[in-house]
Amino acid sequence: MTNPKVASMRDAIADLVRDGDTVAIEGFTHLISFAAGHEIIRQRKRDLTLARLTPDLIYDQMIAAGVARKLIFSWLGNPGVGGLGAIRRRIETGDPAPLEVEEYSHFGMVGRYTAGAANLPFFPLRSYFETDLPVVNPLIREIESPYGDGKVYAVPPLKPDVTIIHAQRADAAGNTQVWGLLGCQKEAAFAADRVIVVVEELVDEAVIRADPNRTIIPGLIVDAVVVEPFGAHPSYVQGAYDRDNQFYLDWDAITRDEGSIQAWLRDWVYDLDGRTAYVDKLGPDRVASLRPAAAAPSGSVDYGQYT
Amino acid sequence: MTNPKVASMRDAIADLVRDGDTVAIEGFTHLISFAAGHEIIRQRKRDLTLARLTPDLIYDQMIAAGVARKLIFSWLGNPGVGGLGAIRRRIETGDPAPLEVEEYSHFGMVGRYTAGAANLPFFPLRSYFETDLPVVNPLIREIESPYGDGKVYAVPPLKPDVTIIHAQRADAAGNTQVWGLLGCQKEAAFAADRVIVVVEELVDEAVIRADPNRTIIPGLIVDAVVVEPFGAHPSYVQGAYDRDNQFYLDWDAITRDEGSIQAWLRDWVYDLDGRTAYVDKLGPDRVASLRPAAAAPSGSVDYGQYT
Amino acid sequence: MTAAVHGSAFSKSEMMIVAAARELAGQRVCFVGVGLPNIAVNLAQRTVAPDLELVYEAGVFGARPARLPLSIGDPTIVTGSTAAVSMYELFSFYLQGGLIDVGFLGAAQIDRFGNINTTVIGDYERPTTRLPGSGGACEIAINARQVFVIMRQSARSFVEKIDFRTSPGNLGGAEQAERIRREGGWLGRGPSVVVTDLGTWHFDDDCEMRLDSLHPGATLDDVRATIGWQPRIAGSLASTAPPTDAELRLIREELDPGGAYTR
Amino acid sequence: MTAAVHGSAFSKSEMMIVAAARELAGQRVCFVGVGLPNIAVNLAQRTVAPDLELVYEAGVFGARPARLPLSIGDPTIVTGSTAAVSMYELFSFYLQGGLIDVGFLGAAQIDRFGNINTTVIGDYERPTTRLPGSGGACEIAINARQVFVIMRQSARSFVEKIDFRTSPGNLGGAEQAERIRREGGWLGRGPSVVVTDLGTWHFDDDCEMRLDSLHPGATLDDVRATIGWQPRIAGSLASTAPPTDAELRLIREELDPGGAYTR
Repeated sequence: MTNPKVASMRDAIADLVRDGDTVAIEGFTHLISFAAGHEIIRQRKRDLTLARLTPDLIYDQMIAAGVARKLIFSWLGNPGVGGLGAIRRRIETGDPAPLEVEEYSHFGMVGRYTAGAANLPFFPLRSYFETDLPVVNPLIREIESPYGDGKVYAVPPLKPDVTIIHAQRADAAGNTQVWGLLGCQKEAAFAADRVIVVVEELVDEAVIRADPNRTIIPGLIVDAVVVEPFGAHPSYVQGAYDRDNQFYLDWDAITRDEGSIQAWLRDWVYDLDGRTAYVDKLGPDRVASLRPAAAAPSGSVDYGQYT
Repeated sequence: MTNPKVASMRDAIADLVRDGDTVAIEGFTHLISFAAGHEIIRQRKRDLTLARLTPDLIYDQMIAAGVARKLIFSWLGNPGVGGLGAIRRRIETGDPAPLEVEEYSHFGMVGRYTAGAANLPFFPLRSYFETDLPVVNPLIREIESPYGDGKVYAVPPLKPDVTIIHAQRADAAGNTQVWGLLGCQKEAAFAADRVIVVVEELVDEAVIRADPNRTIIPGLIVDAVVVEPFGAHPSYVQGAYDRDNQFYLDWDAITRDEGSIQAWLRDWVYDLDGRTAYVDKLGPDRVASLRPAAAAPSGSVDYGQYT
Repeated sequence: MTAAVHGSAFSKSEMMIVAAARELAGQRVCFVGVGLPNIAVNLAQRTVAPDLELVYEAGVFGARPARLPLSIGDPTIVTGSTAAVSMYELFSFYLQGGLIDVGFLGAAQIDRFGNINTTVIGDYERPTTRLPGSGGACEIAINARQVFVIMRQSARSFVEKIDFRTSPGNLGGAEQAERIRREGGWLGRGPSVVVTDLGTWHFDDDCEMRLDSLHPGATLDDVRATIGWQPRIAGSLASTAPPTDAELRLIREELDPGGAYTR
Repeated sequence: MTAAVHGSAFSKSEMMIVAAARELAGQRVCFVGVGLPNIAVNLAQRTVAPDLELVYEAGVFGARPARLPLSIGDPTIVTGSTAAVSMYELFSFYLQGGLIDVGFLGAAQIDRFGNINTTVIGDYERPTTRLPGSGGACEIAINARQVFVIMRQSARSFVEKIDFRTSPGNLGGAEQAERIRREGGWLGRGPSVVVTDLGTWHFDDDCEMRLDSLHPGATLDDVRATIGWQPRIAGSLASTAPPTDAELRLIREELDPGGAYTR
């Protein structure tokens, strides 16, 4: 391709994420770009609106670091473990500053990205009936079916300024392939004005074109491709490394105390210059312990040459 | 699985397609189940409502055979070649009987299946503005955004009684995988009350589970799995055989005359007892000529064993 | 919570998980929530419901996890599953489309009609405790054919009035719930089972919770002391059969060897 | 149609295809329709627009067909493409989402403002001629950033009033079209090019079609004889450069060796 998009994480975040932006780092448990979140912290971006179904540890860290003024989400927790202390304190006590929240359900968030990606003024769904969610969030609105068969609810489009996703592989043009959990990365990327794709591996265009059904995002909408192996840790990459459940358990203690979070951020974010240093600090044993026990190959299918 | 679904085409059509049903044989150019359509003709089903984006040769044949009273569609033609004579005569002259039509655009049809699959009362889309389509089809209706930013159009859900699709492979439980063009088979299947999957190859469950991202339809919604190699001819199956373009060109002459269509139906449908006889009649040379020139393997990806 | 005991003895959490798993006998497709529901459905798949298809909101149908996943997005739920799909597809076609027989939910607060709060304790704008929120719970409550709830009982969780309605249960009772479900075209018929550390509850014809079975070791006094309303007790109150050795072995050796859920 | 001629001579259809392909210079993403648009965009990709990304409504992005596909769902458009996606995704995110620079349409009837009929000739309920209908055309016309039309000119096709409006063009002219597009939030700015077998038309400020270039061998009399209104002719009417040998070779040897489109 004529316009190479391959960039360092530092350059990609510096060029594409601006103070005040609405940023979505998406990936449901799988493929969460902690590397991008940490670079946003290091570059001390400010006043961001952070959107994500599950804020997870990455937004707890970013919000503790003071990058955000607002959170748009649907499930706030450390899955299977407990809470997110930095975010909870901001909400419960306004300490150190109030955090504006805009809250949906999972399907509502997926619908918001979908409407954003499809340039629709709303997304209809059968949810929210008889709940308090539309009471506290007036953007969740009833809509009457034009066929006289009742009402459903609508959510408005969400169009992030920047969507950041992690993937197994992309080519230099940004054509991106993912396997395993797909979450709503596709919708969040198509909805965004700018897209950063972070990958485990940069591959030749021919690898992508060999299996076009595996492509979830076309290079057409991608602004930067960042090659950052292990960039999703402590989240995981199907086939490459496991979720670091121990880190999720450890975070439960760290997040309970503002001081311990800030110490963690200093040790693992501010004092490191990037993901390579982070992986070094993690150490080869920890990294090795997260590799899958064995391969589980998909097998190959035949598209056929038609000439 | 406890309930084997593997059936002959004859039994599947006899058991699952009833006179008066709304039937969708879906597949956009790719994977059109001509074998199922021919069996419906042979069993002399009547008063069907046939739904399909592109009625194509298969519905021209079925409508010539008198199985249908109504057609729901978005593009009526022999792609790249010409018209569909049997359908056109029914519409233009009402001969031999009037054919009721309900007409959308492609996206409108996709939206109808999507709303059916998602149990939504309508699907919103940015189409139909300033066209005559809503004038002639009052089911295409305006809907006001609840956010005060204007109107879009809506189409109503389409829930076929039976959806029939062709696929490269499925297991005995009906878990179905497709590669190449995906069309709107997924939406049409999820929208349907009953689903028949016709496959080139029945595979072990382990083949499906090795690549779960390739699955487009879960066995959960499948009522019958019919193994019918070459069952999509003259349509095609990516990687297995080519579109028989010569047949599409030949049809242009056949369809111009009611007598020649009926003769064709006699020779290729009524006088044959199933797809094996059809393939035999086609002959090994014709079949061989449609095989891809060479393989084009997708390559394998690794999901990893996590134990 | 009691400390875990030895031999064929068992903890209250283990009893709760076993009781919940048994309720899944005969069910076909279950939507799995994070935490206790996760271990209960995995136990059911290994015992009373071998054909149970597990649907994870992360986008997996037909999961056969080789280990108990800590989160509902663990890689072990994907490898070897029948289908891995986008969340759009999962919520649209599987859940909203009506294919889920049982949606399994946890709760921070529940009322006598099975309405659930997982959002906040206290005022929404400045809560005493900010809870996780809905996630997929409110759409599960509306669209799954029936809802099972699993949660520990306490005076703070079984309350006369929940602070926030995250997921609708039987609303204000049978008449209202049935009318609204009918008029709204809901596919779900709402909560049908609540399993706690003390007993198993179902719902009466008027849609109020009724204690049908008391777990071994629990008393009606325990039940009354951990509930914010006058509980309805079945005339033919049963005693829950204690966990079998096989059930305990599965929990302790396969599903939760670290005791994260069963301490 | 003229019979094909030899040497560096060419048919009217070949000229039309070449002129349409050249209009794609500088364009990035093109939505390919069946028939003549298909061959024109494939020629453009091999000549003036090597980076042109072909989007087929069948669900393919970044196609590099090894042969000219007869239908827009041919297997050759899939093998080696960048992405093969569902039609839902293609129409929702690529087209309606605003990623298509040029939508390429054919037409049975067109009026002076570029409004298009591909549905019926005559009355809708009992038409003289039943045409294919919209397919994706009406959403392409509304959502593609601009629309190119390729069609042969005749008194039956270039008409004062189309029998059915399948795809909106510039409606009743600039004022109305701009107001409706603005108020409706349309992403597209409507038709910008019409290439026929006689010449190349663009649209004036008032959104009426204007003949800017006459193909070799065609006369203004031919143009006037094949149009149902008083056509607007550019003051600086150009002569379309004839097809180059390279263009003709590509059409005849690679794209349409059977002459299906270029007879």
